[in-house]
Amino acid sequence: MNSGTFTGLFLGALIGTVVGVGAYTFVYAKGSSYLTDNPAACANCHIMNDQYDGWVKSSHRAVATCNDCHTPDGFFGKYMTKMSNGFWHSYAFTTGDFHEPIEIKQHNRDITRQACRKCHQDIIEAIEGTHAEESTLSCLPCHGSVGHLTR
Amino acid sequence: MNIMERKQEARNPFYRVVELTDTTDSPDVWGKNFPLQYDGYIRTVDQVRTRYGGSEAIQRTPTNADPRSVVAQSRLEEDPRLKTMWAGYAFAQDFREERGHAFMLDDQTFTERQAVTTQPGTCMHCHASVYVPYKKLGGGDLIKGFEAMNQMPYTDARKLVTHPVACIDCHDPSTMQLRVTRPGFLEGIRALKASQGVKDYDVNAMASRQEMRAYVCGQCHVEYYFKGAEKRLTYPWSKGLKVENILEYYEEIQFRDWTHAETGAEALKAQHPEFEMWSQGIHARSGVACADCHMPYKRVGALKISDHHVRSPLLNINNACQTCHKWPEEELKERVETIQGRTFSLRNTAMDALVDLINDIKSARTAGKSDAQLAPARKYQRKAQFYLDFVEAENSTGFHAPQEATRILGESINFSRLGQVSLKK
Amino acid sequence: MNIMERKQEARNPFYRVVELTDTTDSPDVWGKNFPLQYDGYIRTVDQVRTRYGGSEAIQRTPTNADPRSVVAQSRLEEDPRLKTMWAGYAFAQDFREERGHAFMLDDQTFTERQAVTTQPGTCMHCHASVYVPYKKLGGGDLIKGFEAMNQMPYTDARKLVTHPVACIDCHDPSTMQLRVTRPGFLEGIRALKASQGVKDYDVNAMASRQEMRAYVCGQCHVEYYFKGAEKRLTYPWSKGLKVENILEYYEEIQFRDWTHAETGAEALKAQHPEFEMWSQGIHARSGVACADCHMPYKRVGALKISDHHVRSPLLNINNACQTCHKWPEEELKERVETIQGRTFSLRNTAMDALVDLINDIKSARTAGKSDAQLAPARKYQRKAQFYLDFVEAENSTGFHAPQEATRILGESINFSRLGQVSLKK
Ligand code: HEC
Ligand code: HEC
Ligand code: HEC
Ligand code: HEC
Ligand code: HEC
Ligand code: HEC
Ligand code: HEC
Ligand code: HEC
Ligand code: HEC
Ligand code: HEC
Ligand code: HEC
Ligand code: HEC
Ligand code: HEC
Ligand code: HEC
Ligand SMILES: [Ca+2]
Ligand SMILES: [Ca+2]
Repeated sequence: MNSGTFTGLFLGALIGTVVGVGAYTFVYAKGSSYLTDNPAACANCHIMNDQYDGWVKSSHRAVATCNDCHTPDGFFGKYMTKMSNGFWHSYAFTTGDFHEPIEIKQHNRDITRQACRKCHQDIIEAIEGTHAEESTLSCLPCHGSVGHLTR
Repeated sequence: MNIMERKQEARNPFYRVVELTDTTDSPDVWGKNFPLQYDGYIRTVDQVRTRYGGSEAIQRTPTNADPRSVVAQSRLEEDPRLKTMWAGYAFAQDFREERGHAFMLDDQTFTERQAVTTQPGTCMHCHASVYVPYKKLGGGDLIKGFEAMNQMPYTDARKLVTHPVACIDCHDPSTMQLRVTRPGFLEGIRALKASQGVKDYDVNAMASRQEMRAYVCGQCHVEYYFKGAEKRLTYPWSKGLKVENILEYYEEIQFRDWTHAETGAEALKAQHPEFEMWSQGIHARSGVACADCHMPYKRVGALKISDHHVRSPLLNINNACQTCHKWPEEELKERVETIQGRTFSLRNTAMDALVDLINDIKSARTAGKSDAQLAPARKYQRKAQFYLDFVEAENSTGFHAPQEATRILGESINFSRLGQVSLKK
Repeated sequence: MNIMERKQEARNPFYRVVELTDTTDSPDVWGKNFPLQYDGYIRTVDQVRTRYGGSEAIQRTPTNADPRSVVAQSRLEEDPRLKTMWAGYAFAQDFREERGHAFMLDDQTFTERQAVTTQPGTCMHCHASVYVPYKKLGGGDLIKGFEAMNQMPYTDARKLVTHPVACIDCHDPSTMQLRVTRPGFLEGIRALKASQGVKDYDVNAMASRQEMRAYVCGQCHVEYYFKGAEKRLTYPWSKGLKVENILEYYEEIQFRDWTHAETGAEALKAQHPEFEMWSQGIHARSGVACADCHMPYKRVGALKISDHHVRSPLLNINNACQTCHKWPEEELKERVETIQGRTFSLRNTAMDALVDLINDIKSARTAGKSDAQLAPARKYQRKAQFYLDFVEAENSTGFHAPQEATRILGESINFSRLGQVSLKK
């Protein structure tokens, strides 16, 4: 947590000075929550409550946390994603300037699409068969609500 | 606004600055306790046009008879066939696109329809905040007051009301919970439930919260008629809500709204059956209420409140639709317009068919055919007119129940053309 | 089965026990590599009836002319009006409810329609595994083989095929990925895309995987006609997929399927436009393909596979619908039947209208009216017939595009009744 807050502060300050919203934002708005894996932390932002409440009721509550589905594999990718989301979402939250209901951006949607495969490679082996990366199925049309029944 | 305030909000939904009683009818007083809802409420004066809905602000020079400086566009000018369809009825005189709640009282008071007929006080039921006036008039008894006002001339009744629909018409001042205050709906829904085997249905005691989110709108957005000499406002639901059920109801009591000026047919006018049509659609079936789309939750800081700016959801797609449909706004708009486009094109086919029938009856009449000979054609006109009007007068241009709307239009076309055939026999 | 085995299965979903080449047409050989899919595939012999779909197994005593001991129920017996509608055309002789893929070759070979007309080899395109035979016949060239078989008499072509639609008709044997093997679709979709400004569309190179999950079905579940003396199988899509576009196409080339025996009208028969109708519906718009509902994934041990038992989704609601719609099975079934019920009732109104028109033209004819006098009525019959048939022949009873289906029926009713009126002039 501490190291998280620190890195958060550091990143926040860095970009903060550039866009004019200080590290204050990141810390106060608990953007550092992005750096933990505890779903409750995500809900530090009331704006994440719908997803959190949905997740608690979902089939995945016992098996997958937010970050399992919303960050890519590997330490580096994982923390870069957390930081950029952490900062930009804190920024958006503070300025209140974002589309509601929250729309997942393509970049994050792709991360989530891939996340399913981290755990379900086996069961989809047959249906994915020999398909090349670009023609793999998206699970979301049929299972988009497994994480949290938001829609 | 800074982060401090955002966090504050979450804890303080509202401050009770004034006491609200069952006789507090001015919305601005309620607004002191609920400024956010009030802000939305007063914005129903906005006029924005969508492809088939919303409304357009048309400037006019006020007169003594009609002091309004802005009205909505005339539907009669947009489609003159409506005049033929309603020939001899007040609607052929003046019929405009409906607009926001703020205008309901003025639009009713000053429509030219008032000039060509004398209306009863019954009209007030759906165009004014009548809850307090009804109770006053009834000496504390809502129904008595309702019955009394129904039998007054419109102009006298008009003097007893001041506000368009207001907070007290939908809310219990002590709990803020929704409640139905309109006798027309209280009795209409009871008759409907009885037909489904539910005895003595009391909507305020027995309806679920989600149902209430549609019922408060069903107080007014329904087909209706004035029953008997007492001009009692009645919703023709005792056989069901489908167009077939309602026509059967009117046939049984041999009701007619007017006699068609050009054909002599005893005709029926359908009026804004939004509640009836919605109830046939997939959204109603899925438990989606009027308020979900027309008063969606909107976030104000950390609070979620119901948007009291009641209007076309197409002007508010993100809150109205995207909570359930994760399609882009443009795509959702196109989906609606595709549905409305199909409805509108078949509605035009049906309109032409009806106008053809009316013209044929007219010429058959001038050619000296007897009433006996014209009887079948007139019966067909009556049916075709009611079915077509049931979709035409329904204000979603088919969206509330897409397939049902086109099914009804298909039957209407059949009636009109059969009427023409019957004359050629 | 224990966890060990499960894990086994998961790691190699299938064992390549045999080599599959581009000439391996027997499904049982493919089945050795893919037993799970094969098991589903062979179950298409099941006959179960749903409210409006599926099929019923009717026993019959085999004859030399028709050795089938089981057929599907006769649609002509279910609704004799169809005989009037198609009078003078082979369909008035024998028309049955369609059933599973396993029967496609026999049902085509032994339908009584074959007895009353001599059909070309073109028919084979959609009732047999023709990929290998086409290539053989064309000396390696699919299109050449297609053209050659089109011009053979049916009986000769029949000798060149052995299987109903098989694995190789939808799959590339080396990668198992989907591919379109049918010239009719290859050319049809190219014409359609061209009309949308996309040049030289090559479906196998340019379609997305999700599109392919519908296109492989669109190879056969479409409206079609035989073009010119070469009897080239053609999908009339160059103006679009809506009924208006397709009728316009046929009007332009002045095509007719047959001349109506009782009225002399030059009529058009619509055939199973599932692909066209689906493309007008909300599911297509939402990217939901045929395979999503008719071949949903099913779980087998530690794997999920596509259910190759292609059938009515109402016999498999849990896999076909419930991943996307969290409603109970009963509720989903009722939603479908509500849609189908509306379609069916308006279809009956449209059917009566058409039969009335046919009878009126008949009597006008016997009353000695000239062809010139009958011309307008016959034109209306042609249109009304095609529009009605476009919904009647579409096998989802409106589900694939509910509002579009009733819109089309509404227009059909208009044409039929206008035809009657035109005679009375
Ligand atoms: C600082 C407050 C805050 C916290 C804490 C927070 N979020 Fe968010 N989140 C937001 C806001 C605001 C948005 C909307 C951003 C936008 O749409 O531009 C958002 C959007 C998102 C999105 C979708 C939008 C996109 O950019 O694709 C995802 C996914 C998401 N958050 C996941 C998470 C996860 C996982 C956590 C916890 C690890 C979390 N959030 C914690 C405020 C927060
Ligand atoms: C961290 C690992 C993990 C991730 C990431 C994950 N899952 Fe799962 N998922 C599981 C486990 C474990 C189960 C079994 C849970 C149970 O049986 O209750 C499961 C169950 C399921 C089920 C069956 C239960 C249901 O809800 O129907 C589906 C479908 C599913 N996952 C789809 C997905 C999709 C789609 C994604 C990506 C958006 C995803 N999963 C991401 C681990 C994961
Ligand atoms: C076209 C719809 C569709 C798509 C796309 C899809 N699935 Fe499924 N999935 C299903 C259906 C239907 C079932 C239920 C199979 C059964 O229970 O027989 C299922 C079952 C599952 C299960 C097992 C659930 C259980 O009961 O344990 C998992 C896990 C799963 N899917 C994950 C995925 C993943 C990961 C993807 C993306 C690669 C995916 N699915 C794509 C329709 C789909
Ligand atoms: C099992 C996988 C999974 C888990 C666990 C999960 N999500 Fe999601 N999340 C998804 C999917 C799938 C989407 C939808 C992507 C799309 O619509 O294309 C999504 C979308 C979102 C969005 C964008 C808005 C929306 O609802 O579509 C937010 C915000 C979000 N998730 C936050 C969270 C938070 C916070 C948590 C933890 C409390 C969480 N998610 C847990 C899979 C998951
Ligand atoms: C699923 C969403 C949804 C529900 C539920 C719904 N509506 Fe609508 N309504 C719409 C849409 C979309 C339109 C079309 C608006 C337009 O054309 O601009 C519409 C149009 C209307 C209009 C005309 C509005 C205008 O701008 O002219 C009225 C009045 C109306 N609805 C009342 C109701 C009532 C009363 C109910 C409940 C009995 C209801 N609606 C339920 C979505 C909905
Ligand atoms: C007391 C009667 C009454 C009640 C209750 C009522 N309405 Fe209305 N509504 C009207 C009248 C009258 C108009 C037309 C006003 C005019 O044109 O001057 C109207 C107009 C509308 C319009 C059209 C706005 C436009 O721009 O065209 C919508 C949408 C609407 N109402 C929705 C609702 C919904 C949703 C509810 C319930 C939450 C509701 N109404 C409750 C009487 C009522
Ligand atoms: C059962 C409720 C109800 C009653 C009773 C009622 N109205 Fe309305 N009225 C509405 C609703 C809802 C609208 C908005 C929808 C529409 O215009 O179709 C409306 C719209 C109107 C409008 C604006 C649109 C137009 O038609 O030009 C006028 C004017 C009007 N009513 C006049 C009257 C008069 C006069 C009476 C009495 C004879 C009356 N109303 C009785 C519910 C009612
Ligand atoms: C035409 C009906 C109607 C009128 C008029 C109306 N409301 Fe509401 N109001 C609703 C509906 C519907 C809800 C949602 C209630 C629910 O979900 O239980 C609501 C909810 C509320 C709530 C609860 C918090 C929220 O926003 O959901 C408050 C407070 C409120 N209204 C205040 C007012 C005030 C103040 C006025 C007058 C200025 C007013 N209302 C006029 C229909 C109405
Ligand atoms: C509270 C949830 C909810 C809201 C709000 C909502 N819908 Fe829906 N909508 C549904 C459900 C549920 C269905 C039925 C299909 C299903 O079960 O997924 C549906 C179906 C539809 C369909 C397909 C039905 C058809 O006739 O083609 C369209 C289009 C649609 N909605 C558009 C809208 C639009 C536009 C709005 C906003 C004006 C809206 N919806 C608001 C839940 C909702
Ligand atoms: C969203 C689900 C869905 C999609 C997508 C879909 N269908 Fe259907 N289909 C149905 C349903 C439901 C029925 C009605 C079955 C019944 O009446 O028993 C049906 C009926 C049929 C029938 C008749 C089946 C019978 O039992 O008689 C055929 C053939 C058919 N569809 C082919 C197709 C083709 C080809 C496509 C794609 C071009 C397609 N369907 C897309 C759901 C779907
Ligand atoms: C080679 C042509 C061809 C292809 C490709 C094809 N079908 Fe068929 N299909 C037919 C024929 C022919 C029948 C009728 C068989 C009979 O009645 O003997 C049929 C029947 C059906 C039925 C009706 C089953 C019943 O019980 O009534 C369904 C459903 C169906 N097909 C769906 C599909 C789907 C989904 C696809 C793609 C995944 C597909 N078809 C691909 C030719 C084809
Ligand atoms: C473009 C593809 C296609 C062509 C070409 C085609 N069919 Fe079919 N046929 C189908 C499909 C799809 C079905 C199942 C749907 C239906 O029956 O409506 C079917 C069903 C049938 C059936 C069973 C139902 C019935 O009508 O009794 C018979 C028999 C049949 N076809 C005979 C023929 C004959 C004979 C020809 C040639 C003149 C022919 N087919 C050409 C696609 C085709
Ligand atoms: C009418 C078309 C059609 C026929 C015939 C057909 N398949 Fe398929 N098959 C499909 C579709 C559609 C898919 C899903 C492919 C995708 O999602 O990319 C599929 C998928 C598969 C897969 C991939 C794994 C899976 O289950 O999704 C295998 C293996 C397969 N089929 C084997 C066979 C075999 C073996 C046969 C013959 C016994 C056969 N298929 C006949 C349409 C067909
Ligand atoms: C892969 C996802 C998916 C599958 C599988 C699917 N649907 Fe849908 N369905 C949708 C979407 C998306 C809509 C459009 C409404 C929306 O956007 O939520 C819809 C809309 C509907 C509607 C409302 C449209 C109308 O015309 O009233 C019905 C009813 C429906 N589906 C029934 C079914 C049935 C029955 C099945 C199975 C045979 C099925 N669906 C399979 C995704 C799906
Ligand atoms: Ca309006
Ligand atoms: Ca069938």
